[in-house]
Amino acid sequence: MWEILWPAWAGGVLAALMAAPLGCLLVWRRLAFFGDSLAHATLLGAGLSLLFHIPVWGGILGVCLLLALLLAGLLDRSRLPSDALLSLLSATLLSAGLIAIRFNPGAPVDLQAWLFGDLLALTPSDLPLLAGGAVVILGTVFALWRPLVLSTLDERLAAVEGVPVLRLRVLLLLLLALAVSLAMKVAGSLLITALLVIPPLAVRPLARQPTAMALLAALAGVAAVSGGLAASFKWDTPVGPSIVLSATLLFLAGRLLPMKTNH
Amino acid sequence: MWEILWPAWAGGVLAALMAAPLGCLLVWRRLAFFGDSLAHATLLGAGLSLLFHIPVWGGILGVCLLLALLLAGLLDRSRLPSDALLSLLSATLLSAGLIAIRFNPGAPVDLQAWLFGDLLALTPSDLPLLAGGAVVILGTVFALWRPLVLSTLDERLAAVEGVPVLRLRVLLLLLLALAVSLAMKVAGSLLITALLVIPPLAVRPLARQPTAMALLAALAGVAAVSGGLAASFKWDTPVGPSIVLSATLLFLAGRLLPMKTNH
Amino acid sequence: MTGPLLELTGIDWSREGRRILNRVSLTVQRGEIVTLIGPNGAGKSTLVQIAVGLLKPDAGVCRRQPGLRIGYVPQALTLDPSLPLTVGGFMRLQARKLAAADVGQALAETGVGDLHDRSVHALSGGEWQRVLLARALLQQPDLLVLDEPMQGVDLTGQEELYRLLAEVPRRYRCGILMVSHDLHLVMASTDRVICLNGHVCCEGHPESVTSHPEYLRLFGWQGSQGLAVYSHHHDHRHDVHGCVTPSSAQAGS
Amino acid sequence: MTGPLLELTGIDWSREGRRILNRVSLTVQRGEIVTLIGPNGAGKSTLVQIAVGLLKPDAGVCRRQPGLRIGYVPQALTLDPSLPLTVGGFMRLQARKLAAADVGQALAETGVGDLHDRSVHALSGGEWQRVLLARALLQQPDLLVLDEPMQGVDLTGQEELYRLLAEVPRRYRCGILMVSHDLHLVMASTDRVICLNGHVCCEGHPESVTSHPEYLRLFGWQGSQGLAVYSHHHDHRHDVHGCVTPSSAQAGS
Amino acid sequence: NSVVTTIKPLTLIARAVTDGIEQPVQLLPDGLSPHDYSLRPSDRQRLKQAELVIWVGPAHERFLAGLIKNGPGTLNVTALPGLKRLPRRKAEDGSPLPGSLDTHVWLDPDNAILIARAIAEDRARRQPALADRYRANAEHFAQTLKTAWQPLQQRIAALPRHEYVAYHDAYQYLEKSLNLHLAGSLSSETESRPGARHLLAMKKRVHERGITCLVREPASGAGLLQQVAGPKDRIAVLDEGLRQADSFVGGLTLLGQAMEQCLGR
Ligand SMILES: Nc1ncnc2c1ncn2[C@@H]1O[C@H](COP(=O)(O)OP(=O)(O)OP(=O)(O)O)[C@@H](O)[C@H]1O
Ligand SMILES: Nc1ncnc2c1ncn2[C@@H]1O[C@H](COP(=O)(O)OP(=O)(O)OP(=O)(O)O)[C@@H](O)[C@H]1O
Ligand SMILES: [Mg+2]
Ligand SMILES: [Mg+2]
Ligand SMILES: [Zn+2]
Repeated sequence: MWEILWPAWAGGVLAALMAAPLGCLLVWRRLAFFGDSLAHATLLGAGLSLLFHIPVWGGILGVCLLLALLLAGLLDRSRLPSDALLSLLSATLLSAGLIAIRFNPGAPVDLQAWLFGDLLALTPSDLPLLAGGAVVILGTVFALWRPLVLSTLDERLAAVEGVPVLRLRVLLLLLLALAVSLAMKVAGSLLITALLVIPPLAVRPLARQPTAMALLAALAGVAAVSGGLAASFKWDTPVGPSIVLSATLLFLAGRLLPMKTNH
Repeated sequence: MWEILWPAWAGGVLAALMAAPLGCLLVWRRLAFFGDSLAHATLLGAGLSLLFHIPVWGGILGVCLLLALLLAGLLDRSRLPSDALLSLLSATLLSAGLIAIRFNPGAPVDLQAWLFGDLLALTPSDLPLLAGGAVVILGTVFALWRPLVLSTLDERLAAVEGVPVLRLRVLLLLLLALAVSLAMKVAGSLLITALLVIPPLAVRPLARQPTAMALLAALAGVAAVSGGLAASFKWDTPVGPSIVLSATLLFLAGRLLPMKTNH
Repeated sequence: MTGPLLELTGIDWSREGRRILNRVSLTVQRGEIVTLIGPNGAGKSTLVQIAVGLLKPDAGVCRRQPGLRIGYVPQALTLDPSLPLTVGGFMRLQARKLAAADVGQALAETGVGDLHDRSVHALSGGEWQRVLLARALLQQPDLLVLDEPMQGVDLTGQEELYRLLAEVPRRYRCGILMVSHDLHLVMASTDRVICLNGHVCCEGHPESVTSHPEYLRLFGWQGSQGLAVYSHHHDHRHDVHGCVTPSSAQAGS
Repeated sequence: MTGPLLELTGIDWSREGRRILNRVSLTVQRGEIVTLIGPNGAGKSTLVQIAVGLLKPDAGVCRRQPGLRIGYVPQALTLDPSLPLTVGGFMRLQARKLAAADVGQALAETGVGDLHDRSVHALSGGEWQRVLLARALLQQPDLLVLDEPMQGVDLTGQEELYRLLAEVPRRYRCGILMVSHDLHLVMASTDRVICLNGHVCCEGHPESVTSHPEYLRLFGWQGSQGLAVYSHHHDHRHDVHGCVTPSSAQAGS
Repeated sequence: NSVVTTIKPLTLIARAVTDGIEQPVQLLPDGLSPHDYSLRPSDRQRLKQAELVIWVGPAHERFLAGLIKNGPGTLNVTALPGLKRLPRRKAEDGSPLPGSLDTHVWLDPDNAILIARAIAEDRARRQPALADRYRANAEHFAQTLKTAWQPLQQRIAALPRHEYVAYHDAYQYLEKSLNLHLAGSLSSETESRPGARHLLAMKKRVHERGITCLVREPASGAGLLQQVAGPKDRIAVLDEGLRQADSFVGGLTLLGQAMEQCLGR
């Protein structure tokens, strides 16, 4: 039992740790559906990789980076709401993918990316890649935390104070694309989206500082992964959905505890 | 030929007209992923309908209304970003649906059918229901347009001036749930989400008033449906994605035309 | 019509263990202007939000006349740029049906008559504040609640607008509850001043004083011993929007 | 170190067919305070945004000294409540590493020393403005750009803060570019005043005048003939946050 | 719990082979696509403890590819030597797509028998004591399937028309075995939806060639097929996943009979 459980747990924990600070930035910037959109875009990536005879993961990574860059550009130019722009890009890339595979029907592509990749299918040999990704991502975010938070707070103020806001925005979106596509393989698009968004929401009422929120979100994410895995073992429910639901329970608990102190 | 194309065109136009004012309110309120989330929730609806032996559309409509009510409540209480709350609800309901299905196997649920539903499958007999829905929705939105816009502008200001903001919010979300679940069956969630979000974004630079934006969005939606159907006929591409891409082209055209006059 | 428009009695409000309002009572009658003054963080905006029903008091009673129509100018109001809106459209965004002439007149009265077709997202700070005030007036409410309505309005404008406000209660038979820091301008047009600092520390009719020595005494309250004043020998006059009419061509100072 | 910190030459800026800035030129030297005055919609905020690089001029040159560090207080800044932040955290959110004592001192200087651990989302309007100013000062920038920094600050505070600002250029060897409508308070602490109204209509060193008759002449510019002044016979003194020290128990007026 | 299968058709075949000895366990619940699937701990445990995991292969169940290595203890059905394997076909003209594989291999009775025998051999190797019973079960399965299938083949051969139209091109193994002819499909398996031009072309083709049999899966295609069909044409629902069936032979013959009825007099 334990030899099945621990790689899944370790993988889930790595994903949760990686997701926590990125997820906070995501929520603050109102990009909560970034992971979802990325999952939609993978179809186009798969289609293009066939067209250009490159490996599938190359196509997918390429389209993920493309989405990040397009979004960074649109956010700069138009002052349209970020979620609507994301929705536009997501629908557009998915549609382009659907049309691409129409002209390319030999492709053995999945129409929908997996909602839940399989944590339980993780083997210890998958962990180094995940861990490496987590180190790179967390290291970068840690090193640039202050300017990232400041430009999230107000891009104009940050720009005046000499923060390279455009470059930071691109970097953040690229890191996110990297984290999501890395985690999507092992955890599935729904689970990684949930790990990005729900822990920050759950701990928001408890946090008074950005850093505290990121740390608490990491704790909440680890707790959700652990609780979800435990529940999954106890009641033999599917792992991915169980983790999502345990994160939602944390969110509800956080709502009920502090009744009056808003902000 | 025309006997297949015209119901598709009429259905698409009805969906676009219905979507235009609702979509504007959606974009202004930063709920762009509402349609997407509803599509995720349908799985739970299908699962529950099996459990309680009610027709599938009943279960789906029920879960859609549930999502609308939950969201209205959460938006009121917490001051968390609307897109993040939507993402939370979407992941939670989908996970609950997946778990429900595991305890309830047997029925083939085709998530993809909801995602890519087909306009070309429309027959003239489907149109009255759509038209009826459009009349109800457009009528309600028209009657309450001013208070809806005012409470979208600022809920606190509207509340002080005697607008029943909470009731309006619930009503708007219920109308949206109705419109999306109605349109999802014929057009698929991808297409209806795109029709809700992209036309308002496309015409934003041209509009100086809320009402003008809604009317222009209706025009853009009709143009996208017509253009997409034509493209689908010319290049034999799938209808839904073609309409989405033609809407995106309109968006790009709108970006390129007025270069300097922001706002 | 009888009885006060608004009556707050014994209002308490605490957050995070700090008592922000402490047994505050207040009434506003039809036809009068009540001004809340007090230092930053005194709880003026909180009290105003309780008065209009946006916050619930922890203790105490807030009684508004049944059917009371309120016109409200909050201390800060930011709009999402995704919603296109012209000034005229914003003015008309209210329950009452309006004649175009009324809209134009209300804007003209607050000095922004030429902004009717401009986008609200491109207004300057002072222009936006004037538009907000014009909209509140246009609603012909029973009670006008203004939280620092002159923020960012230029000095000429402030004086004009305070004079306008002073006429409003009689013109529309309404009451005004206002928050302001512009003591020197407020006092002229106010019927009652309430000095708030968590609790009501003093309250009363301002004496009508027209000449400058009194004014200096007000400054004296702030210990403005070292206050130096700039003399602007102006050689031209400005109207609010635009044209300068030079009386002698050169820039003077 | 030689040459001006900021030099704008012949700046033009138009939107929607209206020319908002018309050949505006401006320099700010190290050690001086330059104040922009002018009616609402004169283009002051636009000019300031061009100066800090947030807007690109249609014509003209904006030259900032290479490596110039700017501290900026915009006219309005709203924060998303999903991002938790205390005042202390906000102060520290900048490139430079800071000692805790510095943060405390900067806050104390703008009169909000006791707000260090409060959430920025729960501040009153004036408190937030003071925090913004404290943060800009804390950055020890080469150039401070303040767009109506005293909005919503109470009168006592305004006077204290203007006096503080007057010391800043010498203390930190920096320049200040400020927008303000508080003519009477600004003039005392300003080295140069630029009166803007689309174009620069007058510009010069303010005369140092300390006594009230000059002040009244300034008001006269606004045609304040009917201006009445309220005399506040104060029976107690307030400090910015809180305690009232009554000298006679009863509320006076 | 020593035999684990992934989907219903394989479960049914394995059940026939292991009849009276053991009960194969199916991993994916009926009706759930691999996209929506998420392993439960018990699934994982079963996979680990199984002596034999029978799966269609990486082209169909990609989520298992990383988890089970080919080798002893796994049976990749699509890799069986001797299996009839067909490439997928283009929706427009029915031409084969090089390098692709249609994974509905169980719809060919010969393939089903081959799979049954392969399962029997694998089980026999592990349980030499029961080898004869496994083999006998497999032969019995082969026999009943053939007996059920041959009359069907003959009846269908006697029908005047053998052309059908499918929503998804998912029945070509059945088609080959019954000597049918696909007049066209609305979309190939990986495409989501047909284009308008293709749909109209199909409608024309159905009309011109007098095709009266249209076939779709349970979950999808109802509306679009209705558009293509004439007023008197039949639309048959053929569950290629045999989700409602109790036995493989019963399920497959039911499909055959549905096809027979659809092709009509
Ligand atoms: N939700 C809250 N939680 C905690 N403290 C709060 C909250 N809202 C306001 N406060 C505090 O209550 C005090 C009063 O705030 P309020 O906005 O009423 O002040 P004000 O009198 O309007 O000040 P100003 O003149 O600066 O506008 C302030 O110190 C503020 O920080
Ligand atoms: N993006 C824009 N598009 C169109 N007009 C604009 C835009 N930005 C500013 N304006 C207009 O330009 C003029 C100058 O605006 P600005 O904000 O610079 O004024 P200001 O001098 O700061 O006024 P205030 O004292 O009210 O703050 C205003 O009339 C404003 O409406
Ligand atoms: Mg206030
Ligand atoms: Mg300004
Ligand atoms: Zn007092």
